Amino acid sequence: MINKFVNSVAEAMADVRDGAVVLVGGFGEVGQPRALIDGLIEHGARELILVHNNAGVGQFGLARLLELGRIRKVICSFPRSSGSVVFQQLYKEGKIELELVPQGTLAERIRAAGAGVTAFYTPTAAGTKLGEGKETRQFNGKLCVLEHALYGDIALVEAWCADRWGNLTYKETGRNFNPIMATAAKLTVVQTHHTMQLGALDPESIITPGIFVDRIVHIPNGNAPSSWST
Amino acid sequence: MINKFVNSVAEAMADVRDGAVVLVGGFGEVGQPRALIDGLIEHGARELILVHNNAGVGQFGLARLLELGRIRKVICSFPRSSGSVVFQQLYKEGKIELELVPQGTLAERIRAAGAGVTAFYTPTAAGTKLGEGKETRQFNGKLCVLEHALYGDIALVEAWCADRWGNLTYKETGRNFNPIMATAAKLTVVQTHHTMQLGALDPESIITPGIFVDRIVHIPNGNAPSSWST
Amino acid sequence: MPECVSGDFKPLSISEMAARVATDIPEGWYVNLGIGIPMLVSERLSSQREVVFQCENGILGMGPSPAPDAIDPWLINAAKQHVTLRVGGSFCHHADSFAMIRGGHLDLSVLGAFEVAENGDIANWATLEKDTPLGVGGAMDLATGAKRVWVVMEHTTKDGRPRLVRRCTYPLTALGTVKRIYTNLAVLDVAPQGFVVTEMIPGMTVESLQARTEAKLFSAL
Amino acid sequence: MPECVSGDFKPLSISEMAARVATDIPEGWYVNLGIGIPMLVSERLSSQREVVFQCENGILGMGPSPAPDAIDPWLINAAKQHVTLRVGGSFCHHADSFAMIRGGHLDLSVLGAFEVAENGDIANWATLEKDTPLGVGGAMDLATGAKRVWVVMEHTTKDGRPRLVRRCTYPLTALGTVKRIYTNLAVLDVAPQGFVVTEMIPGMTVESLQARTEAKLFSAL
Repeated sequence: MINKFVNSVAEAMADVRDGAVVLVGGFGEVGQPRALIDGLIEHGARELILVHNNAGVGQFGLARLLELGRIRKVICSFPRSSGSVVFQQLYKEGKIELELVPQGTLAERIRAAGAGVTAFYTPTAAGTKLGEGKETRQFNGKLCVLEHALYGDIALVEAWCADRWGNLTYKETGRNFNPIMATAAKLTVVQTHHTMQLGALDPESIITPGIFVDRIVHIPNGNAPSSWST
Repeated sequence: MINKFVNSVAEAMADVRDGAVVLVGGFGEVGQPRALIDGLIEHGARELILVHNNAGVGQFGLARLLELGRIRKVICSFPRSSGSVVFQQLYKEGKIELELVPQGTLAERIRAAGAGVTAFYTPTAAGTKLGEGKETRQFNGKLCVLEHALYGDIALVEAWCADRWGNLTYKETGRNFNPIMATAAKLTVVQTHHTMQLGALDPESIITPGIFVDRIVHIPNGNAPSSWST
Repeated sequence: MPECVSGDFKPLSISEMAARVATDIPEGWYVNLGIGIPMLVSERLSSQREVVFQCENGILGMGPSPAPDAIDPWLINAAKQHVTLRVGGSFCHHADSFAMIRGGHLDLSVLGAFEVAENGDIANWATLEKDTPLGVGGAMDLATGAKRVWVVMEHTTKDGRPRLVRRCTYPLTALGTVKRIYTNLAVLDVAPQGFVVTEMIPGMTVESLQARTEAKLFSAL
Repeated sequence: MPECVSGDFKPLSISEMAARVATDIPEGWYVNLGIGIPMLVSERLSSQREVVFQCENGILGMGPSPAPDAIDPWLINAAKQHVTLRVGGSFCHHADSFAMIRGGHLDLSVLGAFEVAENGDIANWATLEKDTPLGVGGAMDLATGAKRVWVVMEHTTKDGRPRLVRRCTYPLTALGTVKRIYTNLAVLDVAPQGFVVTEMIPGMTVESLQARTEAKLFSAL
């Protein structure tokens, strides 16, 4: 019987290696796998490369991981959020590397990694500072840059509902980067608010099919975005 | 008020131009927009380029369009289906052009057209006859070919359920190429089995959001795949 | 919001600028509103008029802000503000959302900007400050991918420097994509010859507007 | 199915070949079965054992054939046969389906073939006939993208020509991707040195197998 549920965050986060590329879902606080991020803090892995839309807020979660000096490089689209003080300090001190990627290119690079596309041409950033140093090419008169697939070693995903095969649904804007990150890593670890019996999720409405999921921890009603801001 | 429903197939198929690239959904008989294909036959446009997984079966639908000499070129993955007699005859007589594309590359090229990816590298077909003449390049030691986005002038899509904004769901394997083709054409025309009030479709389960849809014809319970084989 | 009322004209407030943009958006358009003044546009459109707002974090059909007692913590826009979903709206993941943006499916992207050049170049993501990590978000995708890009911004900076320029001095967001600009003083189209004034606030003259504009103005009035 | 019983051994039937493949598939694998003999594999696996079959036309979790009075016309596999959906199964569109295949998410792709070469090359999509339009379907994606490619095929052609060859003569489907071959006579791994025999049917000898094989055989027995 396939059963991807594990009993603890620690079990879910086993095998993360130093230097791993870690894809972390979420946009703002919504859909961020907070318990798994805390598990990563507990775990102790270092020299991580973090792929996430932002670069941590406040001093908890990803910001805490940054503060502990565990992240070597951040690949993101928007590290300037208000409250992103830890990252900004590290950046000013030259203690962290930043790869800034347009948000759509970031999403597409992650999807490409999951879909067997090794690289692609797209017009976003062509002719701009973020296109500098990249190969360019005209297609139908449109200048495009060559972008490479962005592969993860591990993806941390927050789902709304999961079954034991790893079929997932998400809640509203909690979907964001989670489904594409689930496809792009060697190991995909999920925290889910709810669980369902196999077969209870509508086969037409499963957003992440189980093939992309390795481990699931049930964090009942945990980390609703509303509980964060307080 | 946005209302994308039109009253007839003829109205839906207006503005198809000679030489148009026509994307037609369906895999086998399932999810094929038969009424729209019949509408295309009625319409009279010529010199069409047909993008579809197969090349028509029997003497109806796409096969009829071929038989009438209205298609200049077929872009597909599998034109050899049993019963694909019209295409095979035209092909032997040198009366039709064939661009054979691996099925996954076909799907990805169509998706790319809808997603602002002008071209991409992928390993499928590298080193084979279907990779001949294509640019190749190594990524992480893997030989890849450069594939180009495949844009449609018009997409013919079969949905299970539609609302007036053009939000669509599909039924089971009737989904297939339909959602990606809906994103890849200048004009996307849908035939739907069922209609729903706006708001009745679950926002988490809409497969094609209305932004990709231009016109919808309601063909109630029309063309269920079971009715074809007879 | 300080309004620099100078003699014979009264610049539009940001709310009035947003309202002015709103009047030009026809029913049925799919529109993304950038962070800042653009986001005010949705409030200035009657919900009777069906304009479908897209948020890059996976909403098609964003509705107005919720009542304070009806906040859904899972439902935020790209500025991370709580919003609602309109009847007919739907959710999608980030790659599908940016497929809408990058694939040319948006009828309109409304953006704020630091500068717009007479060739349609836009600079709206990076200042020239040192030491601060830059953030680009979805700005380049939105400025590159939509069918039309309109900019809404103050005509000049707070210290009076023109924002409508011959060539952008700030780092570019996208090249040659801006089609129209709504400022607190005027509406201008970006045409092959450069900026064409199509509308001015009461009391404004082309000469006075030119004095506040680095690039050469053409008038369609 | 004519079985060429020759003296001291009895080649496997296609059904037995499929059963042999099935015994090697562990619970929990995600597997795509190619058209032909591979598709028989699913019937030879107990449904108690959770192996998840993928169909490239958008099914993850294909179940067995339906009873004749329970056919769902909307539910077909890649060979366009009526199938069922297993509890836990789901549907997706073609690009997402091929993302599973091409993105390296399938544990196994089982394919039929005309020829397999000792370097792991596979030829299974095109004969050398003229005048017939070629059809490739998902063959190249499946032979290229899966974590493992196994081939199941008769050891020789009907007229006795070897299918395990030094170099393929038919047009290639993919280069160097086949890891294991199940024939009606033996099981062979594709190793750096070439074909390694790991199992033979009763009565078969390595010498006799070599006589039916163009490429050099190594034995692990």
